[in-house]
Amino acid sequence: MGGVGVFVCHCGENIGKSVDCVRVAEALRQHPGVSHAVDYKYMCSEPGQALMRQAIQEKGLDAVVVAACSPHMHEKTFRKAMAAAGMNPFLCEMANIREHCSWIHDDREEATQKAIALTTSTVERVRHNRALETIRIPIERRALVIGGGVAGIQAALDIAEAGYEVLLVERQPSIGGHMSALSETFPTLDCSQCILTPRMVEVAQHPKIRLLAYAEVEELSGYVGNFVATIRRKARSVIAERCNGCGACLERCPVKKIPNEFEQGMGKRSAIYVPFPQAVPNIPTIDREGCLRFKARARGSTKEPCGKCVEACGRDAIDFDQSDEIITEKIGAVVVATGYELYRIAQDQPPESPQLQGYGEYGYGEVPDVIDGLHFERLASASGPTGGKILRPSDGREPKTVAFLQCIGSRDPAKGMAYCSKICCMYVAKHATLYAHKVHDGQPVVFYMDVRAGGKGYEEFVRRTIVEDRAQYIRGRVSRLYRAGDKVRLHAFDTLSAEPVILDADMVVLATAVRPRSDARALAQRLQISTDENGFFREAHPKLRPVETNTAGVFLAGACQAPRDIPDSVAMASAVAGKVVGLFAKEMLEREPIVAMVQAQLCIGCFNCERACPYGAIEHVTLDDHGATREVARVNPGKCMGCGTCQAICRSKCVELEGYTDEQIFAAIMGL
Amino acid sequence: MSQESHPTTPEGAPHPEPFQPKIVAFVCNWCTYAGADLAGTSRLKMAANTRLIRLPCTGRIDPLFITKAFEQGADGVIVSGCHPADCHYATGNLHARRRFAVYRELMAFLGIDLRRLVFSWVSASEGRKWADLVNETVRELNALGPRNAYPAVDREGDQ
Amino acid sequence: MKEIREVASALLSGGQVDWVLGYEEDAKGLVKPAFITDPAQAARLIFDPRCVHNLAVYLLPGRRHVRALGRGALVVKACDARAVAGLLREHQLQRDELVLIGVRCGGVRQDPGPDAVLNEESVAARCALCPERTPQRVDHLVGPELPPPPAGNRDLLREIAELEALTSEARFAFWSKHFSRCVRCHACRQVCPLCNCTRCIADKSQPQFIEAAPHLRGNLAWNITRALHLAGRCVGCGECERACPVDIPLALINAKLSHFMHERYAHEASEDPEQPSPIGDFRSDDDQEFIR
Amino acid sequence: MSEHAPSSPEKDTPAPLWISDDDLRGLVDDCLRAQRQVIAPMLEKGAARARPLYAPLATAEALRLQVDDPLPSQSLRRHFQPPSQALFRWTFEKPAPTEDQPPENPLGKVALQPATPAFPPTVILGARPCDAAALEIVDQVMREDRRDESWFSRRAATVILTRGCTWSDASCFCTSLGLGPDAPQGSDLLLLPAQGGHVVRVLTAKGQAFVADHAPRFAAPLPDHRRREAEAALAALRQDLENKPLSDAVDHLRQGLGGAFSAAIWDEVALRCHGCGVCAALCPTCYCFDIVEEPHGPKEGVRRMKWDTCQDPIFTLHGSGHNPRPNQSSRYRQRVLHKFSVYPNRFGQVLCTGCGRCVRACPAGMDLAEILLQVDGALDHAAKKS
Amino acid sequence: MKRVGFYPGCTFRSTAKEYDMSLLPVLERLGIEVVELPDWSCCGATSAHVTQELLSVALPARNLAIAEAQGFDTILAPCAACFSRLAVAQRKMAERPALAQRVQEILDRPFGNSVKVINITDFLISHLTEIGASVTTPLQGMKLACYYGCLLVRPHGVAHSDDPEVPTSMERIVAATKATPVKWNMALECCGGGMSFARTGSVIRLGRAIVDDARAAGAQALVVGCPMCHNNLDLRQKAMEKGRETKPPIPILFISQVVGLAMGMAPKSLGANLHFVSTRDFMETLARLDRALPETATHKATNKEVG
Repeated sequence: MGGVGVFVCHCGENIGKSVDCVRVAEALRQHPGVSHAVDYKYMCSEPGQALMRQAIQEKGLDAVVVAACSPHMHEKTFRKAMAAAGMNPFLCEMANIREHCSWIHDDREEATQKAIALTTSTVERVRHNRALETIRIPIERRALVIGGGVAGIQAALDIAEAGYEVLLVERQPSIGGHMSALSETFPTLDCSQCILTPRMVEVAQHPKIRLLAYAEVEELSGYVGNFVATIRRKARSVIAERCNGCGACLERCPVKKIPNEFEQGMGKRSAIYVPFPQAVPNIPTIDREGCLRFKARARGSTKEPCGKCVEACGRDAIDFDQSDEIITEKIGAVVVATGYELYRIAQDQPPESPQLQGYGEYGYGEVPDVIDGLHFERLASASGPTGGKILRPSDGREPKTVAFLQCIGSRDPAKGMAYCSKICCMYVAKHATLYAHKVHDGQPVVFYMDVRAGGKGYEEFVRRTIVEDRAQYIRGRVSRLYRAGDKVRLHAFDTLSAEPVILDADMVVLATAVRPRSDARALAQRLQISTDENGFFREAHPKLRPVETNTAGVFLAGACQAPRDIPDSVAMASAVAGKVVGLFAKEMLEREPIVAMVQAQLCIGCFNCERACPYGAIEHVTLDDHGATREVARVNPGKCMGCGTCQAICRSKCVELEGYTDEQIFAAIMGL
Repeated sequence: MSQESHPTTPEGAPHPEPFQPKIVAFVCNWCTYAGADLAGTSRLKMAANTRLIRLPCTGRIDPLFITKAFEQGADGVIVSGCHPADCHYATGNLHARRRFAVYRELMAFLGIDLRRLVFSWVSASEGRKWADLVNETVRELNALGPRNAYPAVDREGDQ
Repeated sequence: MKEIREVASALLSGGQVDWVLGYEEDAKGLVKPAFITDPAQAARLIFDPRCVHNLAVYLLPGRRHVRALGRGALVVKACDARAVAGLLREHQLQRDELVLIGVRCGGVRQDPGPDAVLNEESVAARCALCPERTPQRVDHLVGPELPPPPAGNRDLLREIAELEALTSEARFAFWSKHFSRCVRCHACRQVCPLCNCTRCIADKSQPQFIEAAPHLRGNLAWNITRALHLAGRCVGCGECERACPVDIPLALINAKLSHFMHERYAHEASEDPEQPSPIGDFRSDDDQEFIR
Repeated sequence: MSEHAPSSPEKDTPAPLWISDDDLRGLVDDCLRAQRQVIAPMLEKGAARARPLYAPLATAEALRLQVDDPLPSQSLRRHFQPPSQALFRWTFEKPAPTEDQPPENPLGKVALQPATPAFPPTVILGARPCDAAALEIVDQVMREDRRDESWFSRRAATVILTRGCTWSDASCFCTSLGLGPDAPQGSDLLLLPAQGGHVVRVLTAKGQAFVADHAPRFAAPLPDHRRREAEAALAALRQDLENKPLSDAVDHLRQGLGGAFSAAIWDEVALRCHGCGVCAALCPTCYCFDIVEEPHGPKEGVRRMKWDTCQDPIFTLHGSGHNPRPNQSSRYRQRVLHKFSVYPNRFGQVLCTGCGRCVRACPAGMDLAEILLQVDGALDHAAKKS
Repeated sequence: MKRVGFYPGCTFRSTAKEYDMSLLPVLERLGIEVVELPDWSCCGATSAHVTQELLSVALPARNLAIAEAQGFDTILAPCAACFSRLAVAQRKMAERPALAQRVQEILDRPFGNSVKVINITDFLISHLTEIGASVTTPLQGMKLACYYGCLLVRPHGVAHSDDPEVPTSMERIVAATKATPVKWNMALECCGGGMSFARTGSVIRLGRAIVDDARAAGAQALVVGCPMCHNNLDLRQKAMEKGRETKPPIPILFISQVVGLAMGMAPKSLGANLHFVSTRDFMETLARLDRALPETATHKATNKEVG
């Protein structure tokens, strides 16, 4: 008998509390074209969907409207149910009477009237929906992984293991990310280098992985399955093929005093350098600001000074005239694993995040012997500048009392970061333990608010730090610290014994907040993904699609999406690999048929649509019109992402975006 | 900020029945619709006069939709989408910006009161801004009164 | 005048074109478009202030009976040449299949007759806004250098300013009065060289974008759409206002929008077909004052 | 009220009367006070061009009595067949389905409410003879098979006081259609303009009744020399409007449909025509209309009648996309032959009153008089041959 | 002459007499005419806001209303405590209409809460150039420790525009007098405030930490902007030495006294002789300084100074 079926959901109490669902169903039953209108407690539940299937079969409905939550939540669920009932899924639309109605209005009468209007509008819209078939387009089975930290490495290996090509792009001269700079890792205290280096070597040697270190992604165009990535491989001034990593050039380089970024500036390195011994690829890079010859060239002088490294190199691998190389690759899926940065307590914060404040209370970072977590990691690391001994940066003496301060920036809206950085409680406990092991008469003192040790084996680890390693945990924040003589005096308050605390410590380690990379927003715009209010990349849905983004084919792994420790980052990387492999496993990619279509007869060939299309999806084809041939527009369904700008620009409206045709929108307006 | 009682029109003559401005909002799916969802999940209370119509992008919003909304008796129209550089389709909102600037200029020249036509950028994380925008627009339209300047002319008779 | 005839007959007898479209005067002194196919007929061609028609409209693809005549030559004033550029910009014809005979212009009358006198009473209001009176990109340039036209007593920009000084209710009343008279004969569309749609959306009924019946609501939607479709493209030739049977002052709307396009996006309707029309284009620093 | 009887000069016409200009303005006041709408030529402020328009008068002062007033730019058609006219409003109704009895048709039933147009009793004062005559010509087709109630109820409610024509220009050719500056067809009263007033000829019973209603206004004696003066002026104007070749061309076309249809002349004539339909919009005798559905929401809408023109390409566009009149030459031929050949053969009168509006207003300069001569010339050989 | 409303507060002509004796001539030299609020009353200080909030707001509100009636848009409250009371009351009334309404009823005089209150550091900073210009006897090289206490920097947002954690406004004023502000750690530590009599032991302990740190930093004097801080550090300094071998005393100067000295005013006229901790040694070093400098200053001042 046909007609539209309307299903009004109570969503438990969420809708039912302020919208009279029975009355909404009744009103819609009166609406012309509606042959079936019922309300049910949980439409998205199995019985709810069964209700829908049964009504479709029994009454032979033409189309269905589900008045419930936001389409962003369950549009896919109900369209799958429609398909299961043998109907074209695109004949189902949702009316959002929860987020846009029941949750934001108290007055029951107003909310019910609005729910009726929204549902009527959607019914009128669905009557003009057309049955659409999903689009199938070929997939380029190659993944681009941006960021060579532990997450990027894990994702690259998992995808490569599944037999697909991976292009791993890392901005630094070597992969490894922050993990390669750590000493031991919680909760097992195994040496970070020992568990990471094999994985780094595996990446370098994996036949399916092409490693592009010291390179950046400049541009990404196209769409899922058919991206084109433009990568700038920065010039190392060393020819990779010839260099065997012998390191002779490093010794002979006369410039020795450049602060090594990898060592947080505590160690020194030469102008031609390898960041750390286990670097992969183990190929040196010439730092153009530090190298005497490059500095001379920069001053415009034609004398070519120094050149010691050239002499030292037995394989003639140094090339001062090497220039950046632009590589373009076809890509099917993109994994963003760009990691995190630590918040700095300095007075001027990075321009990209003006909302952040520094820590005047701690002297804005000018007080000597006050360092952050990564500094301590380098002190504790055997390959670090102090060979693993804990020595104060100011005078190199071994500190007898070290204060560890938790939540510096994190959980502090006044400083612009309301979120918890999740990993600091554990690495502070680890730091306290390492310090206790390395300085037998050292006294670690930890100032904390709450210890958050929820992972597997985490709580036991912290308990051991307190019980066996003499760590004194004081629950209270440090209100001020300043240089007093050769000590750092801390003013705090112990909230458990309700007494002020004044402690003179030899060294202070701040557990500063985990921040997104300062240029994350620029990368987001290049990849057409968005960032959340704190600057981390925004996932498609926090609970249902945590590793995907709103741009199909672009996935997120590791701390670039939110503060995350190594176990979670690796797990997330494997999850992303699962998604990418799942995408590549399909022989054709299925895409929502929300694409534009041109009615060739009516097109006058002005090609204004071609100028408007951000995806270059408009093609020129010739049309035989009463004997005379002329050029008209055609939309390439693979390239069209369904933005609809062409239809709004077209004066004679002869290009129609399926799913958002003018008929549908006008009907929706009329139905309001 | 629940919606206060309906003020009388500036001339002081109370409306026959309490005047409820009808507002049609054309919003883009990726930013403002998600922002309105966020306002929902955060239970931000707002006036119930606004009905949203979801479109893929502000680039898709055709001035004819706005004209048709006014024809169907809308007292006010809100058009909102992603901030520049945030558009999911890169340039949709930039095209829309220029198109609406011209449309606004024309409508003003023809005598439509521009306070009835509100344009805005609301991102997916600005639930609060959406709630404020809706409440602010309802307050303005309450003061302006029903849309009688655009006559529902001859619904029955001719001329 | 004489040069046009010479060029026309040369083109026709030389076989470069099959027809020449220019202006001729009829028995009553009214000037009208004239299709000349035989060189001997070239003597009918004239050019004086009564040649107000924008002949570019005959190049529209929809005019199949004109296209059926083969290759043609067109006598064009500067405003007509800008209209031809509008068509080239949207690929409606190829420049090489057309010969343009440009005529230096000294301003034209509002109406094509009955006499050729050009004074502040008879001069067309649009000529005051003309950016360039000599056609630039034409194959032949004829006619003497003429002084600029007298300032007409109807000043479009002043009328626009007066309208903008009114309250929005008063402006709406002004336009409602005029639009209520519109009978939707669509003459403004048929005479416009840039209204080049195969099927105009005013004729589309599924969905009925624009209500077809000529009552105020439908007429308002029609005039809004027509104005928007010409924003940044209109060359200001004034044919729509001249054709309107019920004398709606359409030139005010066109002049207002081209003034806005010039003001806001520094756009000037020009003879260069490469210069993109502003709608469908954008700059990152476009003004967005009006967006909250 | 018997429907409007065509006026015929043979009946014993009552004696002519006289009305002074002041009495005429007084007459306007009387009508306005009697709630009778008075339509007369008026100037629309702010229009693109200062051309008079038949429009309702608000006060007597607005009455224009100038002698050299040009012909109003639009005809009287708008007041008898409005450009847009609602026929009925439709609404969907769906009875609430009781549980046991499911609704048979999900769309529900459609209910119609016919529109109830209201037209006040009207006096048209100062109509031109060519406009008044046109109404009478169009009456014939409005009576044919489906009687147009809206048209005739408006005609019945209107009294037409035509004013002898004192202005003409090169485009006028009413004399070739059997009319003239003092043609009586279609009028109830004919006012011949004279010094200080008008000679009034009563032509129909309705005219007679109108004079009776306002007897004092017409009581003044008719100064004989004024009457001779008026008639002489009109006769002189009729004389210099004579256009014998055009009158012959009209007669030829009336009989010789023959070769006109397939003559090649149309392609050449219609080259410059834009197909804009301005001629039809202004023509007093064009009456074509279109029906459109206008939805106002999912449950309601209005069906309307609107003006249409054979010059618009989609006038004859078939659903299949085929168009029997695909180009402008066929459409222009249709306009001329329907007026000068098809209509006269069916209703005995040429569907044109020679007012010249189409010639004056055509943006492309199509001159109907010239074209008729051109076609007649081309046909002459054809007619003689067949 | 710029006119500024002036709220002296109770200590101005009693325990902090030298603040009055130094501030008024300095303001006069800067071309500022101060107009004392007629019939001003107590600002409530610490006792009011300990007992009842309404009292702690109504008392300062009365003074604000008087200032408003006089037509002042800003008033200067040199004592940090008075400033804090007035500023906090104004902020509370601005943010809580109900409270403002209640206070309005109590005052029963017109009150629009429109007057802006400014403290001594913000005020002097806004005239920094004039101070620099009017320095005739620069305190060349004298090492001074700037002590803010609490009420000049807190509560955040209400106090003044300087960085609440690392304030620099006093240092900039002192530098303008060519003295050298020392780097020390106790600029914001508590001096014991109103507990001077109730918990004298604590006041002495806290004061000792402050003075010792200043001394360790090499300060020859400690600069304050609040009579209460001056009281706790000056009056109690002798008691701080009890039970340990006495350390050289450090005089406690008001910021206005420092500026006055730099303007060449005689120490006695600035009330330098009324301190508990003698300022004689400081003034002698300063004087010696002066004798050495002026001759050299006059001859070579133009090029060396300016260079």
